Amino acid sequence: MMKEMKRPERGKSLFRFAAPQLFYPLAGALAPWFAGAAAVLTIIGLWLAFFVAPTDAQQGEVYRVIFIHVPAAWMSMFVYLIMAFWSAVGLVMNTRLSFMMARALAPTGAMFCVVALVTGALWGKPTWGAYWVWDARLTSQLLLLFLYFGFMALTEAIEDPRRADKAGAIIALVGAVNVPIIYFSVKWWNTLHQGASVSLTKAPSMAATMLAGMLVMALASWAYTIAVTLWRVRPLILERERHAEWVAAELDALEGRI
Amino acid sequence: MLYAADLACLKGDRLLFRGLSLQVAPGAMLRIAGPNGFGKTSLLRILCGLAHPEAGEIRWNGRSIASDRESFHRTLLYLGHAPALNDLLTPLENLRFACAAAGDDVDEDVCVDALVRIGLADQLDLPARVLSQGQRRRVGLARLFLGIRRSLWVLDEPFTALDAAAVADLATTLSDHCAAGGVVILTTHQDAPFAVPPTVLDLSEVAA
Amino acid sequence: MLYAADLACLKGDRLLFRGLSLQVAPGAMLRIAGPNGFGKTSLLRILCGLAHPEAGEIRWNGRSIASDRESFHRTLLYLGHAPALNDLLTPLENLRFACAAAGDDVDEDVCVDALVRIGLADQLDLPARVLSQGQRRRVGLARLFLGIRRSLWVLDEPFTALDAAAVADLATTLSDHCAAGGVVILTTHQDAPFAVPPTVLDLSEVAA
Amino acid sequence: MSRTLGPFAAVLRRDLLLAWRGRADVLVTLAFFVVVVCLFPFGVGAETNQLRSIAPGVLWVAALLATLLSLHRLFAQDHADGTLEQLLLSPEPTVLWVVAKIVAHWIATGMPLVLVAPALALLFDVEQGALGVLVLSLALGTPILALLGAVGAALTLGLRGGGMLLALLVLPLFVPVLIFGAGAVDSHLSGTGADAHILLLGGGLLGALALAPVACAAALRIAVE
Amino acid sequence: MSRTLGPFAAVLRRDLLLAWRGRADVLVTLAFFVVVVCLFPFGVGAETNQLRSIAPGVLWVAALLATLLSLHRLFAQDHADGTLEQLLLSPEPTVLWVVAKIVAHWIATGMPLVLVAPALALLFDVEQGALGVLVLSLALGTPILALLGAVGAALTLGLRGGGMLLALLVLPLFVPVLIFGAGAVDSHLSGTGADAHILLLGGGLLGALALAPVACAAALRIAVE
Amino acid sequence: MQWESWSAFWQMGGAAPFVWGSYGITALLVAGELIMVMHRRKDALRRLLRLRRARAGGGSGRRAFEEIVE
Ligand code: HEM
Ligand SMILES: Nc1ncnc2c1ncn2[C@@H]1O[C@H](COP(=O)(O)OP(=O)(O)OP(=O)(O)O)[C@@H](O)[C@H]1O
Ligand SMILES: Nc1ncnc2c1ncn2[C@@H]1O[C@H](COP(=O)(O)OP(=O)(O)OP(=O)(O)O)[C@@H](O)[C@H]1O
Ligand SMILES: [Mg+2]
Ligand SMILES: [Mg+2]
Repeated sequence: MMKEMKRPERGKSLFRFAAPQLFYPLAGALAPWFAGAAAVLTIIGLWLAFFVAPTDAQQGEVYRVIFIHVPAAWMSMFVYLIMAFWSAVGLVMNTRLSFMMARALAPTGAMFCVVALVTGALWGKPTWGAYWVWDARLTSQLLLLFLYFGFMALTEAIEDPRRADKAGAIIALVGAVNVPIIYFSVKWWNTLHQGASVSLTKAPSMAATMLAGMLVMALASWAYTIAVTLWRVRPLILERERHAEWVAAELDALEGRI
Repeated sequence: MLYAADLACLKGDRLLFRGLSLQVAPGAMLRIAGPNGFGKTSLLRILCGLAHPEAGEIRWNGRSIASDRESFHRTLLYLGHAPALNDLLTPLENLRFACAAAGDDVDEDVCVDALVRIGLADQLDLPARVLSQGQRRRVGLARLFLGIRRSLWVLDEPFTALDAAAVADLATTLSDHCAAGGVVILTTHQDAPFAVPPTVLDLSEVAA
Repeated sequence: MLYAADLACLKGDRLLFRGLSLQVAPGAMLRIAGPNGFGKTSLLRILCGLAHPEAGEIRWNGRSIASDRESFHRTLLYLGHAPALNDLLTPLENLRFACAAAGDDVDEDVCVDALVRIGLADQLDLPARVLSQGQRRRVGLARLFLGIRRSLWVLDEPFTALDAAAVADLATTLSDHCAAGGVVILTTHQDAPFAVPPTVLDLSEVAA
Repeated sequence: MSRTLGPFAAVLRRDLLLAWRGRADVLVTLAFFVVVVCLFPFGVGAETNQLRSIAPGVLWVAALLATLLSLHRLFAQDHADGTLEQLLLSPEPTVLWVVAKIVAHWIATGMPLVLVAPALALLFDVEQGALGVLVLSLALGTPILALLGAVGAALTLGLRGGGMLLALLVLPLFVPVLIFGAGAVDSHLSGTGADAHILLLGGGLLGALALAPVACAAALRIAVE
Repeated sequence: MSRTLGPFAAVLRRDLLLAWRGRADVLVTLAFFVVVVCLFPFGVGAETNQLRSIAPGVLWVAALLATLLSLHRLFAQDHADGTLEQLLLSPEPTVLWVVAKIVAHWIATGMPLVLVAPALALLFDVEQGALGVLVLSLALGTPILALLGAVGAALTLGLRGGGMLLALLVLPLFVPVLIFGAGAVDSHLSGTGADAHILLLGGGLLGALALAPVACAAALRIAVE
Repeated sequence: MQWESWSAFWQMGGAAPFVWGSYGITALLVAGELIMVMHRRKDALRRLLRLRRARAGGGSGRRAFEEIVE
């Protein structure tokens, strides 16, 4: 009775790929395609960014940072949401794979967070005259980075994988509940203390080509994230499932190649 | 009646046991034996529901303990390796708290009697911090002397640090509990003078 | 030759013992016996110089240990109730550090051999945190198996948590140490198969 | 009723007794708060106007740090000595005694901070009318900190570097509380009125009270496994 | 020679190994520092000029708190697991390995703070010329904090509420360091030149190095009894 | 084409350090992440293979990796 409950039926259910041994080869097959897509999109995006998009009337050329800055900022937030989603799925359905996905996503999310911060800082120096101001948007991005670090530090510090999974899932969910609270509180805090002396100087009407470049770069980031996550989750699956038969077969195939 | 089927326990890279099944009827005493590090403590924690087995299931009176945690824990008394003593509280306060936390309603006098009975008459209001090893152990064990009706006792090395007289006393109490229809599951490396020698489950024979 | 005269130990308002004298000659084994809480641990700590007696003095080879701490501690090996293990380090790292900290220069291979000998071959590179109770105990005891020439061994309940085979093994090692002219002072509530039964100092007879 | 409240009352009573017995602890949390606040003039310089303008912030940050530091003790002792295992084996719902522990902890560490804060504010020459708002904001805010912190404490139980890891985990969560708490005093001082801030803090308290104990109970169960 | 250095080297090596093995710990001390610094703007408001003027003070206070928090770990683990007893039974002088422990502790926790401080100073828009002085003052000051703190850690070893008691004991001792450290940066910024402050910090370091280990060793001996 | 010459392109209207710095750091971070992913993968596989060999090599026979009856 219990046994059947633990293992969902391998029928045509939606959760078919929740079985690690099915997902492992699927991930291996898909990752290169997404990586390829990411490369192609990046090239197109960079071409749009540097050779098609016009010089900005107010900011001059500095604005070209936007083509990585904004996609990175978007990604860093999306990735956290997806992480929280997988965590919730893991806690509710008790599927190991969901936890692994959450853990595989975190470093990439943190990486995008850093990219947004660094590019923002480098953009800020010439436009605002300072690498950093305590603007609401910047600050909530910084706190998001701490949330990522907290998640990663916690899951790293716990050795028992089952405990690490669940503890990470709890903190990811608590964080996700807090992200909007943090965002709005920070926004309010800032506007309370000082007017809009520093706000993002948006180009009045963003040229269509600029928008196109940004969107293409955003798509590239998506493809990149998916590819890297799939690559990262594969060895995680093997380590977790190492006592299962299919892993032994998989390792047999690898023997000699590593 | 405690029934466990097909249990497996994996720690890190090491499979401690698998396919382990056991069954303990009312009135029986089961001793989990085996050399150091063969998984006795791990097994007890799994049987209590504190840890989850890698595989297998456990039933108490026919119902899975995972699905019916509350009523299982209402009949369980587990004493682990750590004696669950707070160093700032006296033995009496510690004992009363342990009972209240477990949901038992126990009178102060009954607690005092149990502590005196177990040989802590002089230490009733010392903070637990200054007690000797054996005395600390005794405070934890005092819950067994309260006459509370919890039928399943799970004890991890209860004789550790006790002197010979205390070992004999405890062995008698355990035997009595079984005689009254209770169940005792314990581990120990020491011999103790039980009224009826316990059934032994040797993990070195089950070992994966 | 360890010689102690007229020792007294006061804990809180309880006088554990007074006027206690003892003398242990090379090649002898002394077992401090007594019920729980009679001051065995307290006595051992006083003999090691970790605690100061209320009255009395202790001499090692004729010199007061208080005035000549260094050379006394160069011949002393004390294993207390706590096994002195760091949870993050492996048994091997723990053992090597214990030796280095004590001022002994011990080869890595010798340490590995001692650990394998004591039954931790499979646990050499696990963090100590995951070891079982008995395995933790064994890491601490491994210092006795290194063949280091420290003549005075003071051991507080060394047999706790060990399985029967390990108890026998340790008992032999202790007997051998005495046979080679060393001194062993220990406490234990368990019986162990010593080659020569140790002299017993029963604190319940000395008790104040 | 009284049956189910058993563990709740037992834990509450015991934890308060422990706080009383180890009252040095409680005093010292308070002392920490006081000392941190008093350190600031040394670090920042003693100019009265500047000090007055940063006072609400400094008081709130100090209260937050003091709470944070006392948090790792919330479950650590019980974890180490095996009491936590015993509590988890209790047949009654875990959430109950988790709340009891948090309440006891707040009474022992949070409440004294709230009571002493006005005195410190006077040292920084904060206008007396704002003291009420300060106390109210702390009284609503510190329980939120305790509730959120308890989740972090449960998650990091028994880990190496636990105390610091705890800090990393919960500080981002504490930020909104800090913003509204310090903001309440500031906006009172600037004449805007602190009602909105106080309401938000109250709402936050209710939210935290509803969610945090559940997360905390789940985390504890995972931690002892 | 190498004989006497035995325990020194052994303790140093082991403690650095432990720091490495539990490197999460080290990173997290750092994270704490960063987070505390970043909290301030939320408390006191985001006005750049005000932030810039309190920046050296805030950085120094945060470094001080981070050091303080990591201190209780200095001997606690060794005390709990019996290693301290074994070390005290070592025939070699206690002072030796006490210094080794403090050095290892500073390398693992103090040094990262020193290295990361300039980056944080940039967040507060501190003038780039002052960064060197900031680093120098921290590099001289944090070892003093570690040395003084070690005495406090030894004195409060195993006491209930140890962490907080420790804070209370050592914070008054830390104040002069804080004053000279933050003062160095401030006086550089105001054009007075930081030499006098730096010299005083250097002298303090030598003094602490000479006295603190002895006091610490004595305190440890008392603590285990 | 926006640029009068390649040097104008590289100068980015005087904002070269900021623009190229941004792109450069991003490229470094991405490359670092990819290297780390590959590295982790190699590590994990090596570890698994080593453990498997250890089991194949006999040993105490009490080591894990016999599959568990699920
Ligand atoms: C460290 C500094 C910075 C950080 C952390 C940062 C963060 C962010 C974030 C999180 C977003 C996405 C927000 C959203 O979609 O709602 C964003 C978008 C944006 N940022 Fe930044 N930013 C920084 C500096 C700058 C600077 C200096 C500029 C230009 C002067 C800038 C211009 C923009 C623009 C134009 C957008 C897109 C606006 C939109 O989608 O509405 N950012 N940034
Ligand atoms: N992460 C891990 N990797 C490998 N082995 C592990 C890991 N964690 C625990 N173990 C092993 O699992 C076993 C746990 O045993 P447990 O504590 O249940 O033993 P026990 O039978 O109670 O022993 P004792 O008699 O010493 O109390 C130990 O052998 C330990 O070395
Ligand atoms: N402050 C105090 N007031 C009264 N009694 C105290 C105080 N501190 C310690 N004691 C008593 O001193 C004794 C210490 O004994 P010690 O630990 O040496 O015993 P032991 O013989 O080693 O016992 P065990 O066999 O249990 O290990 C205990 O009986 C303890 O209750
Ligand atoms: Mg055990
Ligand atoms: Mg003893």
